[in-house]
Amino acid sequence: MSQIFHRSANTIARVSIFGAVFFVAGLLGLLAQINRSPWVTQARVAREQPIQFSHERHVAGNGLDCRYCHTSVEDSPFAGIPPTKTCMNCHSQIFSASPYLEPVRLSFRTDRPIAWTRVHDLPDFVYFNHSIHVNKGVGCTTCHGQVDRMPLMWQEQSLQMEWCLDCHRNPERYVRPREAVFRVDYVPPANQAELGRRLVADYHIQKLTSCSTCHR
Amino acid sequence: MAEHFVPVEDPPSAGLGTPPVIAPGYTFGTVTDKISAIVLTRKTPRGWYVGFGIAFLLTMVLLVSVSYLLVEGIGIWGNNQPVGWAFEITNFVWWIGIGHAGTLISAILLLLRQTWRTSINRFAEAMTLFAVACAGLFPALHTGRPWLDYWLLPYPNTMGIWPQFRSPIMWDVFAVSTYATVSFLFWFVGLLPDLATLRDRSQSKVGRFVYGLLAMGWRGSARHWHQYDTAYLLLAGLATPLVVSVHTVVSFDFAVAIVPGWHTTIFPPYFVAGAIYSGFAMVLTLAIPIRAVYGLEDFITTRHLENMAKVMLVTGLIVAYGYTVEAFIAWYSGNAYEGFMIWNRITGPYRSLYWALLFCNVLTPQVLWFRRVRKYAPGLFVVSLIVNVGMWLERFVIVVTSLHRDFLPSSWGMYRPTIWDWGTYVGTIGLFVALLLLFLRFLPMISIFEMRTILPAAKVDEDVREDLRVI
Amino acid sequence: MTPNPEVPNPYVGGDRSREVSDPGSRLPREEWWRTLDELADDPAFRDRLYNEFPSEIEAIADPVARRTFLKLMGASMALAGVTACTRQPAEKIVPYVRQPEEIVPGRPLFYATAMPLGGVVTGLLVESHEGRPTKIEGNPLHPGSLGASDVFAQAAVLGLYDPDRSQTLTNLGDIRPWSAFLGTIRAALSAQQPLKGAGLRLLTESVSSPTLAAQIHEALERFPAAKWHQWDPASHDNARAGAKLAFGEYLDAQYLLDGADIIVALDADFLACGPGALRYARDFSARRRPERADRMNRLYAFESMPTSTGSRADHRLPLAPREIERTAHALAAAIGIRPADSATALGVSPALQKTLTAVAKDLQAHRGASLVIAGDGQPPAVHALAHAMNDALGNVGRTVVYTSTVEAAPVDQAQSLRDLVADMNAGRVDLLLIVGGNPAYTAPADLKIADAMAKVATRVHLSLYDDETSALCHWQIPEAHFLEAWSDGRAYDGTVSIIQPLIAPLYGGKSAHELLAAMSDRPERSGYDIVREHWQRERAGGQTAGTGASRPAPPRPEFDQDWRRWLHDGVVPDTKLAAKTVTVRTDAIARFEPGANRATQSGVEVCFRNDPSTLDGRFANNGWLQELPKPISRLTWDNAVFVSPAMAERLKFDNTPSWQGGEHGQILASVVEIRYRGRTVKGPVFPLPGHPDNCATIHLGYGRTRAGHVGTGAGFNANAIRTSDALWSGAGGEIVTTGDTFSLACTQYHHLMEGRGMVRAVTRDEFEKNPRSIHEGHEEPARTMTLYPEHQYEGYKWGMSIDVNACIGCNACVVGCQAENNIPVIGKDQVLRGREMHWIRVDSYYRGPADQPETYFQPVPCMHCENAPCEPVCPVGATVHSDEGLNDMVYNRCVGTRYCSNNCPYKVRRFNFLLYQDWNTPSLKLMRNPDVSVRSRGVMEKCTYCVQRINAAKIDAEKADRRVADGEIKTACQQACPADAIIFGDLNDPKSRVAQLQAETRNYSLLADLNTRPRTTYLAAVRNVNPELGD
Amino acid sequence: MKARSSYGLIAEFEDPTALVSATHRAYQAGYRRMDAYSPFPIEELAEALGSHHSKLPLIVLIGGLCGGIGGYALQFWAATMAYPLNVGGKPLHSWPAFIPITFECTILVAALSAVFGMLALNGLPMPYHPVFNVARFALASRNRFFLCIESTDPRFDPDDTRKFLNALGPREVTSVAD
Repeated sequence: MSQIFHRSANTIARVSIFGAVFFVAGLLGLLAQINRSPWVTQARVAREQPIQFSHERHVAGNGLDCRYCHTSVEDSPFAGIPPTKTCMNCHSQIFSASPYLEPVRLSFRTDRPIAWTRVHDLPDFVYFNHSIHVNKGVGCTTCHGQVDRMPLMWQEQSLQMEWCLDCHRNPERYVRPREAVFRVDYVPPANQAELGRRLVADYHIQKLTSCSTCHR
Repeated sequence: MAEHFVPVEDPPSAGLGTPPVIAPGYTFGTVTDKISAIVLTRKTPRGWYVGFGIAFLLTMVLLVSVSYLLVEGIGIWGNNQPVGWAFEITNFVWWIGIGHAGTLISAILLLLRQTWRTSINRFAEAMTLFAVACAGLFPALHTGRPWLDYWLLPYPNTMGIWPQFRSPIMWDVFAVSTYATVSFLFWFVGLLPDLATLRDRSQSKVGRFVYGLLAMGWRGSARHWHQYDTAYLLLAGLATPLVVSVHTVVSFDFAVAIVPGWHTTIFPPYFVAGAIYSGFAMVLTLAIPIRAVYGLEDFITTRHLENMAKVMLVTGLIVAYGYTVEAFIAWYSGNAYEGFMIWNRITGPYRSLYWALLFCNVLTPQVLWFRRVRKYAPGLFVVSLIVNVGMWLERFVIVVTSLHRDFLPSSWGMYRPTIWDWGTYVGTIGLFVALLLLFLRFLPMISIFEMRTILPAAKVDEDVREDLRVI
Repeated sequence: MTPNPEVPNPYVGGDRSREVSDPGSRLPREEWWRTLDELADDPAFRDRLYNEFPSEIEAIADPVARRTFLKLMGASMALAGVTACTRQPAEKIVPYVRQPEEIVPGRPLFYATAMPLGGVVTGLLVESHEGRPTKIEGNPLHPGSLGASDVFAQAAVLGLYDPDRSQTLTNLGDIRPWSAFLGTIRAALSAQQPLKGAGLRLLTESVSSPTLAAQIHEALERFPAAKWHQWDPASHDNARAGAKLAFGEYLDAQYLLDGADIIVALDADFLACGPGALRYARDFSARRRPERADRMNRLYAFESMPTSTGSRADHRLPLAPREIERTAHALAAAIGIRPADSATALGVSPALQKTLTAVAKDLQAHRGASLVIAGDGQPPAVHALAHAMNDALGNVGRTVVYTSTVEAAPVDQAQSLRDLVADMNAGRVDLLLIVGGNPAYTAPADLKIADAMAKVATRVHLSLYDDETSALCHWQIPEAHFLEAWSDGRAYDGTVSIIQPLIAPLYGGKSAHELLAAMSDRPERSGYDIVREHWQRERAGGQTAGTGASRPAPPRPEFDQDWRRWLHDGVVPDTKLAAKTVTVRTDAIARFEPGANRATQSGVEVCFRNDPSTLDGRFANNGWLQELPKPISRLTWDNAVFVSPAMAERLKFDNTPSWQGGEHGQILASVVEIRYRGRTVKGPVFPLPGHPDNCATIHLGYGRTRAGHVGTGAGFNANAIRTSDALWSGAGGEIVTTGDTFSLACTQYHHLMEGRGMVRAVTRDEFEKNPRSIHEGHEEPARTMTLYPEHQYEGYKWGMSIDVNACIGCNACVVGCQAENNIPVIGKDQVLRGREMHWIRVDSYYRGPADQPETYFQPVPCMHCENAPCEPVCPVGATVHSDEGLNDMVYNRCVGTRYCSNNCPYKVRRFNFLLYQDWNTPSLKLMRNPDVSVRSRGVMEKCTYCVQRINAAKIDAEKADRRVADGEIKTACQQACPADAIIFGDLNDPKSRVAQLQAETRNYSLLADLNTRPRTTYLAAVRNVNPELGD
Repeated sequence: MKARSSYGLIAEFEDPTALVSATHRAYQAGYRRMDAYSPFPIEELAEALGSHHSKLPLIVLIGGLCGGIGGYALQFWAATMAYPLNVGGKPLHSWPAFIPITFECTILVAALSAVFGMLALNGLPMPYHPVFNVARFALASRNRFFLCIESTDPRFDPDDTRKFLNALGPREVTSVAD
């Protein structure tokens, strides 16, 4: 009988067996990473919009309050996207001839709404309610990030379930006083742990992790 | 440690009339040649092509059924409210049960030092693998959204949730996947020396390469044999409780539920016995034609057939006991739901199936009390077919007749299979046969090296053994 | 929505109208057979006929299905994408340009309006999401609703969005603009001007709208020779005629059930249908609480077809309609109104006579607190007798009041229609305006209305659907749905509601007001102006008719305020009709002879009834209603020939569960032929326990030929044998078997309790002696009998109590739930397989002999068991408990093993075996409740206790830093329930209604012996039997 | 054939007894780096080679324990710590329900340890081996029995060893190229 395999086959065989184990493990790890990456979550990816609307300009520059445009955030599940009328409140006076704002004026003239690209898009089976979060001391920037530094809006967080759960399990790490909810310059104090515990007690914040809290 | 490979004398009780486990006159060489020739040199019998053709067609039926299922949903089957499970789980349990014979023959009979297992264990193990593969298809496909089946695996996910480990379905996932893995390992380890034989005997370059790759360089070293024996024995020791646990877990799918007719403590032993029963029936169903087609009567002798018939008789009686106890407890417990359940089985709309299963599983195997039947291959073949059918009916009766009339009469209903139910079922039979035929064609269906060990020449002379003992 | 439109049902595939063989028509009997042969010669049809599994075969052979394949593959990938590593597709978000002030995006608004049906309106509150009406509830301020609603109101929202509605104005099938119609009608009217409208005919349904009535009167003033006819199959001719007999004028009777101790129903299903039924059910059930046994009323029902009312009766006697008439006479005799002629003279059996004596005694013992009610199916004489009995018993003014009619112009509608047909046949009609209704389908067969209509020069039909009548008309005008147009109407007691639209007409429909305006000199007026002007005038001092044409005076400022208040409240205050003092012509009534108006007394008596689901066929294209299991028979998607079990056995009619679906799906029924007054019709037979013998009931509203995708072809047309002289019943029928079999989709065929105590019932005597007697023979394991520590539920602990004693089985909860929770319609084929999707079902159970059983209804939603058997078996944790004890079902986590459903002893879980939801039809997307996930295929679903409502209320309470108050959360089923049988609330609050009800002795758990510890529990039934009659 | 290019010397025998006795004799003669090859397991052969003990059972035991503990720990952690949920009123730590999976994990890891342990201890896969250079070695998987004394054995001497082997009564003694 002669050799079927070359001497090197021994090494190749062992290396490939070990290699396969590491390869599969690596692949699974990579998959897990991809699932959490911006490529999937779209986090921190600025979206193209029909109008180059800058939160940075309006919030940091002009000092508008969140609620000037997102009017229903305190009463409704939905924070509200401003109607064209809201834009025109100011822009009928300032930059009223700017070519950038032509789509706004067109919308106002023709009564055709502006179709924005949705940035924070939860799956349809998730029911998020802005009003209760805002009322319980969850600040805008906690989830939406520093919108005052976003020339084009992006989604700050992954919006994945594990991210939601993190806060629902440990609200004391994130809540702030109600009066600071809409402050974009709010920085958690050094004693957040203590403050958080106190706010959780004061605001009767529950740790809601029942499925039907969000899924109905 | 490895004395189990040393041929054991027939037990004295076997008597003079007991045929041997291998016909006389064979040597290491002829045994090797005869078995490996099937794979390497002999012309593939025409029967193989015919069989494979039919099996392939049926596999295509499976493919079509499954594709349509994925496109349309479970609704193409006959399942409904209240019969949420029907054909698919019946088939699952049936296939898993069939698989049990292979593990039983290779593991339990090994531990019990039954040398007659040698010539049937290899293809019985292969049968196990293919049956488990067919079985596994059903739970995987029967979910409403099979593309999400991976949620049943515990892996860290972005949802932060884990499988619900109290569910018998999760137990199933672990039991069946463990069973499939261990069965494969057991089968593959057993094949290793025979792959080396094929490697060494193959005339073609491709054959030598492929078999060589699979044989991993096995060279029959005594040191290797020593580890090998240990591993094989350990695997047998692990597979034995495993095989019992698998059908126990399958029975838990039912026993843990509260449905009358399911919620029964007798299910685990009764299911395990039933599994062995149906498994042996399937081994006989396969062995009898195979040995005829390939002329293997010298290796699979009437001794084998008779022993398997005896196992069937015993497990058949256990199953019959199970039926009796089920009925008895239904009456004795005084539980109205249980009482109605049995009454409904006996007299309800599915009564003909219940009576048919009693005929198939209880009445028919009683002919095995007669030695003449046990030794008569065509007769055994018919009995084994009937038992196969009967065991399928048993699962159908358990699954469907329990569900179709459970607690609230307002929700009682009935189930009728659609062509897609049949297509999927028949398709898996096709897949099973196709895989089995491929196995027969490309791998040694009888363990060659183990056959060598049962030849008288395999014994080391007594004086040499004495010498060793001196050290 | 449309259940597999490409998969016609093999049996009902043919043109149903042809199955009616009318000797007088052009098609002789043989002709019909030939037609069927033709059908059978069609290879495709034959394939389907002999194919066991039609849907699958077709689905795979059909190119449509191949497209479905691609679509589904796409959908599956998208679905998989939500969870796997594929990104969500980018979505657009579209704000308003100018946001209406009252709208807060994301929060629903509620508007009061009202639904007209059968000449009365019922007040409603409609939930609107960003301008889309999505859910209808009763208006608590409305006397005819008190917050409750019926199946028709609940299903109206689907009617609104029905894609099969007529969407364009057509002339002979061509699409035309409204102006073209205006031109035609002007020309036609100018031609009529010199004739004073002698050739003009107006056919409406019963009109309770004061505005519409005023408009019609105005039109009739312009055309004095024109005629107004009314035909409304859902109306109440016999009651009207009975009132005329009794009082000499048309009057409406209103019952004050809260004051009635003893009630006798003569074929009257007053709890479930007819004007005021919701109110009556509420008042009735309020007096069925055994905890206040002294207040418990007692109901005797003599009825033919088993109804909701009969099932709630303490004594129910199944009698054919003609026997009920005799019974009414005998009862009148027993009370002393009639001469005490012998029982035999009236043809009343001694046993019945004995009962009647006891009933009469009971009635007389409760003078002024008793009540006799006659049903619409009974001839006017019986109504007159009922009035006379109430008068004699001193009930008038106490348990019954009489008012002038709610309808604007009550007439004998059968006669009205007959006159119209006669005029048309005589060629006296040039212009026929049909305002609503579908007379071509609903008119009795003997009128041959289609032939008569052919003689009219110009025929105009205003209707929601392009239906049978539209096909006979030149012009078809899409009608605005009541949720799309302004109108008004009166409740059963006369209270006026303004009907305000929730949405602009989806398909440019016109209201009756706008059509009538087109006939006036101001055709451009909008519905809003018309209605508002009418009321402005009314309030200004009732310068009514005649001045309508002139411009109204400028509105007074108070009117604006009033108007706003009316719209807000949904009722116009102080418009209830005043009670009238009446004199009953008792002497004349005493001289009536039973059966005087009946031509023959022999043969099988055939009864016609409006269908509980489709009514007269107007709701035939409403999938929610078609798929709604009818009370008691639990039949869906079809009507049937209901007979008594004894009769079915005698005539060897077959009716057995098939292998497909079985008792829970497909019932194979013999097809019988009813020969009645020279006409025949074929239909499947359905034996119903409690149905009187020698009598057959068939429901109208089926066998529609132009109903739409959903309704066309369902059932058979009973109108084909109905005659105008005996609208509701007539003897002389004959039923013969044809040897054919038909598949009926029935969601419950087994109504026996098998000794399992699902419904527990005792008599009032037994209950008073020992309230625990209810639970005798039923075991409930002690709460301590467990290895595991109990879960503690801090905070809220939701629970529900369902009163079996109160439930009338009206199904409002079922449709309410369907509307609230986006539950799909699956079609007959799927119901046949036993896969219906209702989250709450109303089981019915019988106790006692088959010819005279007690019937109980048991609504079964999810029990939300604390030891839920469904939960531990789910491998992915898709169903688990919430902290408040809800049995959460997480659709997006469900992989669909169906194990939970197998392990649910109550079988309340529902599985999406196929893609049941319509993901494509745009209008149906508007209809869905945005607060509830729309489930896709392969997912289990079930009752959530309306968790979306719980969460909304909790969030509101949390924001105000308070607890949710008792009664603040109403589940959809509870809110719809007219009988107040379903109560939901917090069990941790001992003062909550539900906690108090669950603390009552009558409280029991379904299948308590399984120790599932349901949060939904039941209150046992207590029957207030007359000790003299025994149980 | 030069000594350093030789793997060793191999002797071919006709039956198991001859091989066992030859191996025994070689062991007694002080050879240690040698191996015997047979077409089926011969229990006595391992003894003759002086190998009595296998570490495999210990590996399998450890594997099984790891599997079992790991399986239970996973379930315990997932049900009580990762996302505690009230499932049908059962306690979070429903230990009886966790047993089947614990058991299956035990078996799975133990079986994997047994197979991969065996392969590892045997140094498999090793598709290339010098003994395959001997043409007649193909019969080792059929009906012939071989004893190979490797050149790395301290007592190995090409000529002496060949003589020694020849004295054991083999069918043939061949040099094994490396």
